Amino acid sequence: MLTFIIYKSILVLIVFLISLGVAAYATYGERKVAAFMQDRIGPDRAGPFGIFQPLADGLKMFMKEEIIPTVSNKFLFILGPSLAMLTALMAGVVVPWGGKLAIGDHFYPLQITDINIGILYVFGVVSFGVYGIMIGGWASNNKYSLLGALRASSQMISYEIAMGLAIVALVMKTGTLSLGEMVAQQGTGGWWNIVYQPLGFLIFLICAFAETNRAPFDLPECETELVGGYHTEYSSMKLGFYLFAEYINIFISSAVISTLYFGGFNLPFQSHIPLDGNWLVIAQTAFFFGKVIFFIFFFMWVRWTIPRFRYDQLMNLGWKILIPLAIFNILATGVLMYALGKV
Amino acid sequence: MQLTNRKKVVVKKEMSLAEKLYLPAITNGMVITMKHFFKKGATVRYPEVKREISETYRGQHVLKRDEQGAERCTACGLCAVACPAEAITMEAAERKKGEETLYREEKYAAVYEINMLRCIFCGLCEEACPKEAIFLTDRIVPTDLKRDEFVYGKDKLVEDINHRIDLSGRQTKEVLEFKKDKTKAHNQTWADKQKLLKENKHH
Amino acid sequence: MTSTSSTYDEKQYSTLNLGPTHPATHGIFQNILTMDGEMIVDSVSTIGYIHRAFEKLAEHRPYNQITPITDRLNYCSSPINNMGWHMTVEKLIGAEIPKRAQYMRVIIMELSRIADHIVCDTVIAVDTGAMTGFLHLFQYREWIYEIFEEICGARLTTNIGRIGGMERDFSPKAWEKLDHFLKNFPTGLREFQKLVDRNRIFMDRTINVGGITVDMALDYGFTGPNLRAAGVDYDVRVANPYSSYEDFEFDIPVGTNGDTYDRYMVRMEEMWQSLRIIEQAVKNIPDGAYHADLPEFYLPEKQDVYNKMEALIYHFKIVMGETAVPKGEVYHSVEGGNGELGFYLVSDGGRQPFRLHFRRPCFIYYQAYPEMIRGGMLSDAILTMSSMNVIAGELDA
Amino acid sequence: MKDVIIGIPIQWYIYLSVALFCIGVLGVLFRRNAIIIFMCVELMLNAVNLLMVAFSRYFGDTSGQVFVFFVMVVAAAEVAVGLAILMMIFRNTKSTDIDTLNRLKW
Amino acid sequence: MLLSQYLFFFLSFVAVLSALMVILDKNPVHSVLFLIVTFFAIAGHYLLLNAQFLAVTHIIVYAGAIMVLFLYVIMMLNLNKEIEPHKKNIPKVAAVISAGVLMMCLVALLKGAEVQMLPAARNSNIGLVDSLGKVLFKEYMLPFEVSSVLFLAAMVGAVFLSKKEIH
Repeated sequence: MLTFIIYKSILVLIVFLISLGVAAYATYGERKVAAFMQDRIGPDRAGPFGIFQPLADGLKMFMKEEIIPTVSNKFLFILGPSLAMLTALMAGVVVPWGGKLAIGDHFYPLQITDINIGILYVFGVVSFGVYGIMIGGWASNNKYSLLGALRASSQMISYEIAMGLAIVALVMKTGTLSLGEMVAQQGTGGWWNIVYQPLGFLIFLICAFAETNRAPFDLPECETELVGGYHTEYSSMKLGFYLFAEYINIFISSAVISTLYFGGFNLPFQSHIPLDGNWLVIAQTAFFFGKVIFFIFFFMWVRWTIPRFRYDQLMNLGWKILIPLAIFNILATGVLMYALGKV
Repeated sequence: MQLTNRKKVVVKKEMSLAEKLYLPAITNGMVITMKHFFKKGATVRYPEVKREISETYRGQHVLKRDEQGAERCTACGLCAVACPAEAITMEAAERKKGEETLYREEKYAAVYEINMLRCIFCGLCEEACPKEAIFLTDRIVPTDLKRDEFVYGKDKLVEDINHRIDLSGRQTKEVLEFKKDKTKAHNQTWADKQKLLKENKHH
Repeated sequence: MTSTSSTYDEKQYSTLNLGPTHPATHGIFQNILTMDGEMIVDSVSTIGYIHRAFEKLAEHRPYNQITPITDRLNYCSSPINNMGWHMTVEKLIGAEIPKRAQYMRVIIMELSRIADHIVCDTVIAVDTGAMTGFLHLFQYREWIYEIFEEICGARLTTNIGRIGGMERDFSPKAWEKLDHFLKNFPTGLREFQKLVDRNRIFMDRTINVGGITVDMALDYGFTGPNLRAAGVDYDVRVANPYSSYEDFEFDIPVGTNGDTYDRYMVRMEEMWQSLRIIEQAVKNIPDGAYHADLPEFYLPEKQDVYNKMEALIYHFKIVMGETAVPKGEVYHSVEGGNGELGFYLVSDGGRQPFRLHFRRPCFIYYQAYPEMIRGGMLSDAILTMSSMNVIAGELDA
Repeated sequence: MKDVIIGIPIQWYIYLSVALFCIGVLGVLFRRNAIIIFMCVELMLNAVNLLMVAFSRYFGDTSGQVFVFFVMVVAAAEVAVGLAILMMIFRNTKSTDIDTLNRLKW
Repeated sequence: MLLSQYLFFFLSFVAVLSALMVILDKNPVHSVLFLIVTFFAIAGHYLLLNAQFLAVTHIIVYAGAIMVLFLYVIMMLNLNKEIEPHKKNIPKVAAVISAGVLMMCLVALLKGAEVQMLPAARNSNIGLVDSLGKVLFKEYMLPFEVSSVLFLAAMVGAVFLSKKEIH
């Protein structure tokens, strides 16, 4: 029992630190990616190639003067970024980061907990994530912040529906809500789910962009219209929390996308690879992170390429295109499964 | 409305099916950005590498000295009059005996100040100067923290006698040709004049 | 609270200060928007935040010292302003400018028109959220600035040329840079258009946004790309040619209903037409003097100033602003980056203008702004503003 | 006394539900802001839901939980319509005070 | 005491306290936030009762959607403390008394009630998706479909209501 708790605590700590680390380096990555795409160099002063830039940024965030507007609601003003950070960090619990490590006689799965409704848990956490933005935006007592908060809440609620419907089709195919089991299914014999659910993947991907408030759906914070959106009034580490939460969200959604549609930690042609035991587990974990990093890169790639939607167009896309498409996807999945005798 | 026969409507607002689907255009754009990802950046790493600045650049001023090291400025005040920003102030003084190697003409600027916060670097002072005394260079005025520090006096403006600034690139071919002609009064330094005087006495 | 026939009372609406310092007001000017949620019910525009009294300032300066002031009108295309001012004074004194100088002016003006349109079009893209194309095209703007630097010594506030012609001939390096630019810019521009033009998100954002009808545009006094976007092919270069523009072949791009997409596309096409003009000018540029023979207005050569009494006298007279200018009044206008840039000059024969008025196109566009954004959304207002290319320097002269 | 789960008798859940329900009732009577009253109604529904889940567990019968689903559906529908009505009322009266609504006109 | 008892008391304490704060706090936004806390405590109870699926659904529906709507409306109407109308004390006292009486009645009523345990009980897996889904789609098929129609009606109604008046 005690070893179990210690092992879980260590795992939680590792996932926590990795989330923070990846988020920190995602800020660096974002700047570098943007720079390369725009024929620039990007940060290159702190350390070789600027790799200590996140540390410098973090230090700066901590040292900066903290400004809390006098007319704001102080408690909620502080609660906002904290909630954003909290919900961002919570979703990593159910993601299977790798197979089972064998140490001595014991097996240690690289997943904090494999609850049988894992995907619903992720969904619940995501649906709760909007509060951080809403509360922060409202408590700032600034009209731009308020507009950002209102945009964020309606956008996230609208896209949750399409996202949920996309997942429904996937769940019909896999027959389970547990992420661990989904990965296992994709590992043994079957193709990755992207082959079965290309449309569902596309819808899920678009909704993931919307849920993480990334371009082309970065309306809540779009700097050319709302100055800074919900975090206009924030400064110092509270602003840092908001930015961090966004990158952690990207990290987690990349991990979830890889898990759901790209075979999780499975290697392609896994049965032909002459690796076994812990080496395989390590290779799998590394490959999983490779996939995650690719998707993080993809998020950035899209952001630095396309313009953003307008509020009403965003709603039209969500309600009039994505939701009908997702329903059609469910229908098609059902019909196909029935036709192939899988039911 | 038609005013000329050169009119050309350039806008097509109907979208084709492929354009309506969002994705082709987005993919297209992503291919373009990816091409740039592997292209060499256009950035110049400034403090280490400096961009090649043209010879005609209008940067920080310099007050020139002649070949002997005497200041060329004769405090005629044309530059101050020409300055649209009224950034130049000067006080003239008369050259005393023994100062011939310091000042080229009998009158010189005892105080010469340019307020770099007022200056708009239009180059009119350089155009106005009939004595080849003030030039703008390809140097950039450094930043500072205090307003006072931006009022550049002669200590900062007059060129260092040991580190001459080559400005031949700013001058036209005709001027450079003309300057070789030592018989013209403009091109004679004080030493040249003394030599000439001596030669005249001999004759 | 003026125009809407609402049954709700005004407590419903909120007031939003768009500006004076807002990321989308590229310059300092203010809009007080009355909003119903995200919809704009009404707006009041405020100007004057960077008013510098240029007209009055100019009335206390000799003619050649006014050129640096015109730099700061539309600072995205200052050479056009400089040239426009020179041509106005030349018109007053009745000077004849050699063909070569005129062609050189055309090249510089068209280059600065491209620079101006690059700024406007890429900034429209930036305001829709597409940042990357902006930086791709800005490299070419840098090249244009380098050409300016080679010609006159400065990049932004150029103070290029003099009354009577150019201050110096194009150096071999300037020609080299110009060739380099002409060879490479089409590729870059085409790439940017591929990135932005037909992207549905961009089209949805801009089509039927901030439109203006021909009648309304003419009533307000629109000119330039913003009028052409509404469908009127009015271009000062064709309607009232100056500086040998009648020698060149080019089309006048027009839009259909004056919305943001039209304004964007018209500017895009104008860059191509400017390239055409520059190519023709480079090909056909005649030899000869680069300035007119105007001893009373054009500064004499330096070697003459150093050596010849007469030249020195003229030099002093010109610099001190003591040359006599004929009495009279002239109006001269050029096709600026943003529209008809006019100079109304009244001279009483003194060393300074008696009265000088700049006709700044932005000032006129900005009056129509509240009417154009009414009923739209906040995002539309921002795109309308950037596509009209309201530049604060030109707004408050 | 029999336990729902180890160590917790069913009575405890009954008392908890009663307490939450009564707080909801108190809120409805106590407050005059229509939105808060609305929220108190949600609280009452949830108290009932909790009891139903507890009984479902106690009897090992799934129907109780299924019923909770239907309550959620009704609650969601009610909120959507109710808040829309409240918005309209606010637009017209500039207030969400129920005492101004008892005239049924404005 | 057992771990489950500790959990029960903790969750109950949080639920009741925040439920009280919902009705006592003057600021509507605070009320909403306290109600969310209450819902989380109730979700905790569901987990304790091994109704995992219901717990997550509860959070998604209540915390993720319904309360966001409340918060959205409050923010949009910009309801602050000042808008909260003042009330005389007599109705307040009456409200407290009547609610208290109701509570006393209910407790007294339920205190003596003996709940019979059914023989087939104590299947701890009833809260899982499998068993719930089977019951929902087999026995409760018609109510399920009817509820979806109800939802649709509510959606249409909400959209219709919130449309601006047409002049």
